[in-house]
Amino acid sequence: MALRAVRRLATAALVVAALSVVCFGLLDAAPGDPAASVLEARSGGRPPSPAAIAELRGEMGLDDPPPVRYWRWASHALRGDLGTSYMSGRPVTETLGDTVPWTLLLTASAVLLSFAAALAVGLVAALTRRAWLRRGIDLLLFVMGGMPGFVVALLLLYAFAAATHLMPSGGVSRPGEPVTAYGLLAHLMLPACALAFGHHFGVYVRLVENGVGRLRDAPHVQNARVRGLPRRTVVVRHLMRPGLVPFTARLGVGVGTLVAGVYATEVIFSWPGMGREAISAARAQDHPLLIAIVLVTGLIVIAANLAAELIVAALDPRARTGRADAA
Amino acid sequence: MPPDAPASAPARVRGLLAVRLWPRRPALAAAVAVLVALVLLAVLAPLLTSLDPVATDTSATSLKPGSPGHPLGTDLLGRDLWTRMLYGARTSLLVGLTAAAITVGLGVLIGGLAAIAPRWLDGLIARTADVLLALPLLVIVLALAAVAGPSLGLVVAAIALTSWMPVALIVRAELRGRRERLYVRAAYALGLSRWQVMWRHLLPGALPPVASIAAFEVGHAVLTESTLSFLGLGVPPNRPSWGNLLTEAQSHLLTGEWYTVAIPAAAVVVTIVAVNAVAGAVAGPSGEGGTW
Amino acid sequence: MPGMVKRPVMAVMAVVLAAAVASACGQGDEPASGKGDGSLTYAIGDEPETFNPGLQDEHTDPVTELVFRGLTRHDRDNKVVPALARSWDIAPDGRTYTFALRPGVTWQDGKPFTADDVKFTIETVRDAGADSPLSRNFTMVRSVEAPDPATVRLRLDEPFAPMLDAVSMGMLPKHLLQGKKLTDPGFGRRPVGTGPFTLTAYKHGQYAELTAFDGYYEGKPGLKKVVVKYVPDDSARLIQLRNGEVDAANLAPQQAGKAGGHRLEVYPTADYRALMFNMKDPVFADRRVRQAMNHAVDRDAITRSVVLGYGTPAKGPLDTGPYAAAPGFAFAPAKAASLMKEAGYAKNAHGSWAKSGRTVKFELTTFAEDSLRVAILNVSATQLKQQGFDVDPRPRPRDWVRKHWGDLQGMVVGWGTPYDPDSSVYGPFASSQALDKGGSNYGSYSNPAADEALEAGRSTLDPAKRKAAYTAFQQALQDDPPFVWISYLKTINAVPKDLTGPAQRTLGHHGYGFFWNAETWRYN
Amino acid sequence: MTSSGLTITGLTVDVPGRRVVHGLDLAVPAGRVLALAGPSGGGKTLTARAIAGLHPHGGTVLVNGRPSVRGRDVGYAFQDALASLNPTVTVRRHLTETVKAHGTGDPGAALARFGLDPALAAAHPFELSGGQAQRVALALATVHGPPVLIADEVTTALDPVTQAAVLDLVRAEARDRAILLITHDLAAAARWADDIAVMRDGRIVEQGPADRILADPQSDLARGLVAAATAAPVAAEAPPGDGEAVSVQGLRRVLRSRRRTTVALDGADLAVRPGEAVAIVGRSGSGKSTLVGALAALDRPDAGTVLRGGRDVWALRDRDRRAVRRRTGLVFQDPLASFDPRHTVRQAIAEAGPYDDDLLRYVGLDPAMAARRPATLSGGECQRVAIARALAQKPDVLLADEPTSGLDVLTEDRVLRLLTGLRRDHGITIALVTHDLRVARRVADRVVVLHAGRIVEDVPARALDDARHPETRRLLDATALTGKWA
Repeated sequence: MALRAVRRLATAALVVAALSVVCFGLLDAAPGDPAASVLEARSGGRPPSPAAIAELRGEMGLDDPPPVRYWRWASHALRGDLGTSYMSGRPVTETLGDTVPWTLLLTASAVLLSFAAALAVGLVAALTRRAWLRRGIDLLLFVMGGMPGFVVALLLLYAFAAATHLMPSGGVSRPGEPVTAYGLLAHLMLPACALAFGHHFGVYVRLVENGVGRLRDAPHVQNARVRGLPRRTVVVRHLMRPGLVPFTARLGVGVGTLVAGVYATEVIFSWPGMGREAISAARAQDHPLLIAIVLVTGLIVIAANLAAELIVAALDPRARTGRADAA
Repeated sequence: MPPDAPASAPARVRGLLAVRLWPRRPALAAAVAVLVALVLLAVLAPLLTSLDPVATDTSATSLKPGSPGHPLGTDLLGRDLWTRMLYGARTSLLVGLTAAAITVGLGVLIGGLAAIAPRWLDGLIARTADVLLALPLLVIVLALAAVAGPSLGLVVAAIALTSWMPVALIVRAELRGRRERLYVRAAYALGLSRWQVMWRHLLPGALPPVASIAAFEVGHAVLTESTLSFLGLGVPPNRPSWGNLLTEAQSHLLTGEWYTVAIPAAAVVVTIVAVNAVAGAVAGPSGEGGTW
Repeated sequence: MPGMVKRPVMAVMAVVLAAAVASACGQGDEPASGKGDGSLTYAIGDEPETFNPGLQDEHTDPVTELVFRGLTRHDRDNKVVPALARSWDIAPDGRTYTFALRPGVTWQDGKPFTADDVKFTIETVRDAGADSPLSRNFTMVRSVEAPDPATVRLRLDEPFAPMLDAVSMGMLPKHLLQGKKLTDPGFGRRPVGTGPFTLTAYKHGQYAELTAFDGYYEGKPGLKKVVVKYVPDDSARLIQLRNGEVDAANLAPQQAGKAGGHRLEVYPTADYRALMFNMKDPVFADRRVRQAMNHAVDRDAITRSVVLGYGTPAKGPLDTGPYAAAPGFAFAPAKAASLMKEAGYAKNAHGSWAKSGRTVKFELTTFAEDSLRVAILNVSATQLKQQGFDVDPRPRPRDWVRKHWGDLQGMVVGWGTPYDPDSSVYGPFASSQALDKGGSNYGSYSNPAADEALEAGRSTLDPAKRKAAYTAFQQALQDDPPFVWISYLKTINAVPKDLTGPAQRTLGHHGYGFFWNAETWRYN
Repeated sequence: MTSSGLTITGLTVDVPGRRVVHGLDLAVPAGRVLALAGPSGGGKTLTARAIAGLHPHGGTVLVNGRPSVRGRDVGYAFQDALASLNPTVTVRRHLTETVKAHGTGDPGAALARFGLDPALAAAHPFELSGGQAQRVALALATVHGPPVLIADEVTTALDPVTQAAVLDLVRAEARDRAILLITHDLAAAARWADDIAVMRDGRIVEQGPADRILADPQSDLARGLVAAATAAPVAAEAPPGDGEAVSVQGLRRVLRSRRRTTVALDGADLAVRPGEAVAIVGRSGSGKSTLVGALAALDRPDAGTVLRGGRDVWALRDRDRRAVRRRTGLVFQDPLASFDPRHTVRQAIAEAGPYDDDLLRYVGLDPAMAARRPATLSGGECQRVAIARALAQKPDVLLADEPTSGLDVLTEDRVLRLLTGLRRDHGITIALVTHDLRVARRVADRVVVLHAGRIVEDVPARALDDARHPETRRLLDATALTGKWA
């Protein structure tokens, strides 16, 4: 077990390293000159002179060959220095410190909301004998499955903020006022829902529904019933525990999907997270910031995958021994 | 095999493609009809409207749906929404279908390779796909799009590059799963060659799930196109696509022109729902409902 | 079996519901605005990368405008009036400026404001080169002298008429920036100036909170707090305004009627939109073609439709200022046709003007992110097509455009300034500022008559001579139009009904300048 | 009617659309074992499930004179023991939760009663062998001391030695409770039950003491079952030819999975003459199926040679080896799984050789079935299609891997008769793998016993009773009809 954990962590580290190389390479291969972008942005869009570009390139160290630059970046990164943003000139770590917690908060809330709701709806769908209820859920999931995240976001925005003034439409608090738990919950509600109930929601419901539904008449569940166990035990231990393994195994990927959806959501709800930062960084060719954000996202997803693996291992001993069929 | 196999036969039969379609047939028929209609509308767009999708008309701005000559109304600049929706369908469906085709082709190729590759290569491919699946490649695509400028080809490539993984993993799992099946062993025992077994037993068996995921991928591609366009990094801005229409109209949500948002949004949702319905029917009951 | 599931499911549902209800209630009873505490929350779309006035152009964003003051400033007619400089004296040859500084001015951190700060500011910006867009205003400054803490003297190599405008740039605190680069990000985010409001909190991507500066040299402002909230999305701004999340907001034209119980402050701006042509492209070589296109565009229709009347048809680049003299072009298809025929064109089978088989074919582009420019692009392209010009409307991403200035054929551009005309006409129209010379004359427009007038306008301080020069300049552009002029924009801001103080003035780019007299604003 | 034990009157069971069990009356007094025997699809399992309370039913089910309470009164051991255990929970958890639910019982003692090490309680179900799983399932069904135990085909998947051991333990449980043994194997019923009820189409056809039914069956069904269980060996009609149709020498094969390696074959030698029928007998895990794979030239051995017609098949070119495979018919234990689910019967057969209606007729099937898919056929029909497919190959060797283990006795009889007929009509060499010596006797001229990857016994079928090797003796004992539990 310990060995496995070490191996998983080593793999994760390797993945992060590989990811950084890929990002670096891709951005490097992209046409366009960050130095020119920076100068243009500083001069209000005026094309900069070649001399100024050359000077800035030298300053930014862009003229070294890519491996040298990568090594420089990586060795700094290992010491916790992710460089400075081309655009704002701030240390990337500072920007991350400002934005990542918000993204984590939003993503975590959406993950909880999405998975809790998927669990609830999936269980109802799997266990109910009422055809209308199941059909209703089917229909709901079908329609939801066709909704791009930003359409959901706009709908929520319209329904709860614009039309009814029930909830705040954006940001994390009223500007200038301290962030309170209460106010934060209010501001979190819409973006978290928008993120949680996108087109992928149905997949999780289906995972629960199929995982549990498949086991509803499984021999071991019948055995549990025929032994006269309390309903609670039958459902929780014998139906849900093994039935939720496929769902749990996908949590990691699910978190990844949600994180990918965070960009549009943050833009629509003015959420001060790294997604918005990423889009502006991408547009401005702010490579240090962009790479850092991609890596942080990768870390989140890898952490989520590890967590999911741990949960699966806790739920299903087969996973602990590395049997592939557990997933 | 249970001793009372005949009794359980009906349940098994449902797993088979043809029979499985029965229970949902009305919904499926409706979905197929919707898709066929959409494709027809897109293909026949020039016959169905005489207007130019980008031509403005300052004398006919902000007309409500149902106005004479403008069945779906016009936007703030007097562009005919019906025309724009038709041409938008062309772009969106073109992107959706091409991207899905490339995605599926790539996925089948890589997944197939993984399935027959030696263990280390297979492991490498599977791990890579797992990792890529989890990572926000979209960001990198955004960066590339920002620099290279939007183009249809880039959108298609971006979608394909970021969505082949589930296809590959499913194909790989299907092929590997099937390779272990007894009937494959039986086929080898009949003296069939690898190629024959692959062609007659492995691939056809993997077809329904692949067909299903291919359908899902079409929906996914339409969806990604609209999201990319929404972020301003998708289809070239002035080219009508549903995503672009949504993006442009987005700011009218609260002003009088709500229908300029509602109509393309509805088109996207209806298309994906129909595609998913078809995909779900093709996948059969064991299909988990595809991608993300 | 159905009963079996209820408990866990109900528990989850209960939690979700409780959270929803809690948050809904939490919002419902919040006050609709911060009027009670004398604060104003204002939503705007653009957020600058820095609040350092030395790194911005003359159109400063609200925060920079509120935090900083220059030696001079502009009044409601955009005339230069004293600010940190109490008075000034210009030598007759126009090469020496002596400013007498207002006594007793302090920085927002309590340090006294002195002539050293002015010297530091001007020298730093002058020497910043490409880092600062405003350095061009000071390249002719040979030396800055501070004979005593209350006096500053500028010595110029040559006369520079807009100098009094140029020194309206916010002054920088030497004690905070000395030894650092002008681009220092710390200062850019935590600026300290001499203006009426102090930046007390800034969350990038969220808001900037400004608190009244007690030590402001004109006395304490009427508002206790101004919060500038950055909401890039048009709809979101409107929603937040109607939702009571902000008290005031910058609105798009079509939202003007939806602002609920707010008062609209609609101000003209000096910001115009026009179609620029790349003169290196032979299609545009004949001035009659460009004149014809100017006659082919129906500016009234564009103003009516694209900005819903919140705009003024444009005649030339200086319509909103005291030098306005452009005759302008009327929408006259017949006139356009005759000009084209005169230029040797004839309608071909597709109804397009063509000469020796070549139509007036060009791509018209603009920043795809800018929906207003895209709308102008599409409407004017349609109008031009209707008059026989073979236009291909094709918006492109900002970054793409930035890398392809020289390859563009036609582009929807925006220029204009409410202040000294030189800054917004010299760059775009002087042949010395052509793109390949590193200037902002992106169309490489070259017109000796215009060049002559521009040079005359910037090198004399005599108002009458300047008026004559710019009149000649506008006539030169009329004869040989570099642009198809479209429209000046108006800016719409919704403010609380009981807020007094906002006063109409011709604003700059992006409608910046709305807060020009914010120190006098207060609630009734 | 006694008030102790299980008393069933007028039991009816419906599945959607039809009635499957029509008014069943049964009584199992405490201390006795009643075997409910009969062919597949007769309603045995549904009856058992209804009694246990897993399926709604009509009529009354009384335990010790009172209506039965689900869980408390009837212990139920499932056919597939492994599947009936929650894979995510330890054995101990299973036992203790039952004890907790009923407030009585001792997990350790329950395991011990079924001959299991109490340390096994810490194991998860998937770590158990088939026999262990079945014992755990039985311990679980009886840990809280229910007055009634239903054992539903508990030994179908087990080899005869394990089967005998498990049924002995079940029998031992009858000391203080009533036991209902569901089985399709009349031989097993006769050996381990006191009474037998023969059931078909939801009705009891015949009921009585086991000895009586075995000795003097009254109904056609009972007669058929008895005949099948006691069928005499079929003498070889054509004497085997000379030479070797197929042979293996020093065969060694190691199976590697991610977690462990198993030596499945460890120097096995076997030669089969043309026209001969050899039965390869052994317990689970003895390497039988691996040997079939080697004989079929499908799996390359780690050491040793596989000869067909004197040629080493693994020295052949790929194409020639495929030709060898084409001349080798292969019939699997799970016939359904051996067909591509998308293919019809006709397509499946056509893949082996030209399709001919006569093939289906020969195996006793209606040619109309050619258009159906295997999934719609019964187990016996499926196995006959498999034989038809093998026949279509025009093989000179037919390998059959436990072809009857999933079938009820009557179906098994039909398939075995078909196999012997095949040899008679076509002179095909047969190698039959089975764990059931009775099957071996019926088909084979010669029986080889495989144990731990080696051939430990090689005797003519008629001399089987005199075999001396302990493994052979164990197999013989396990399948003995008589020799009641003691």
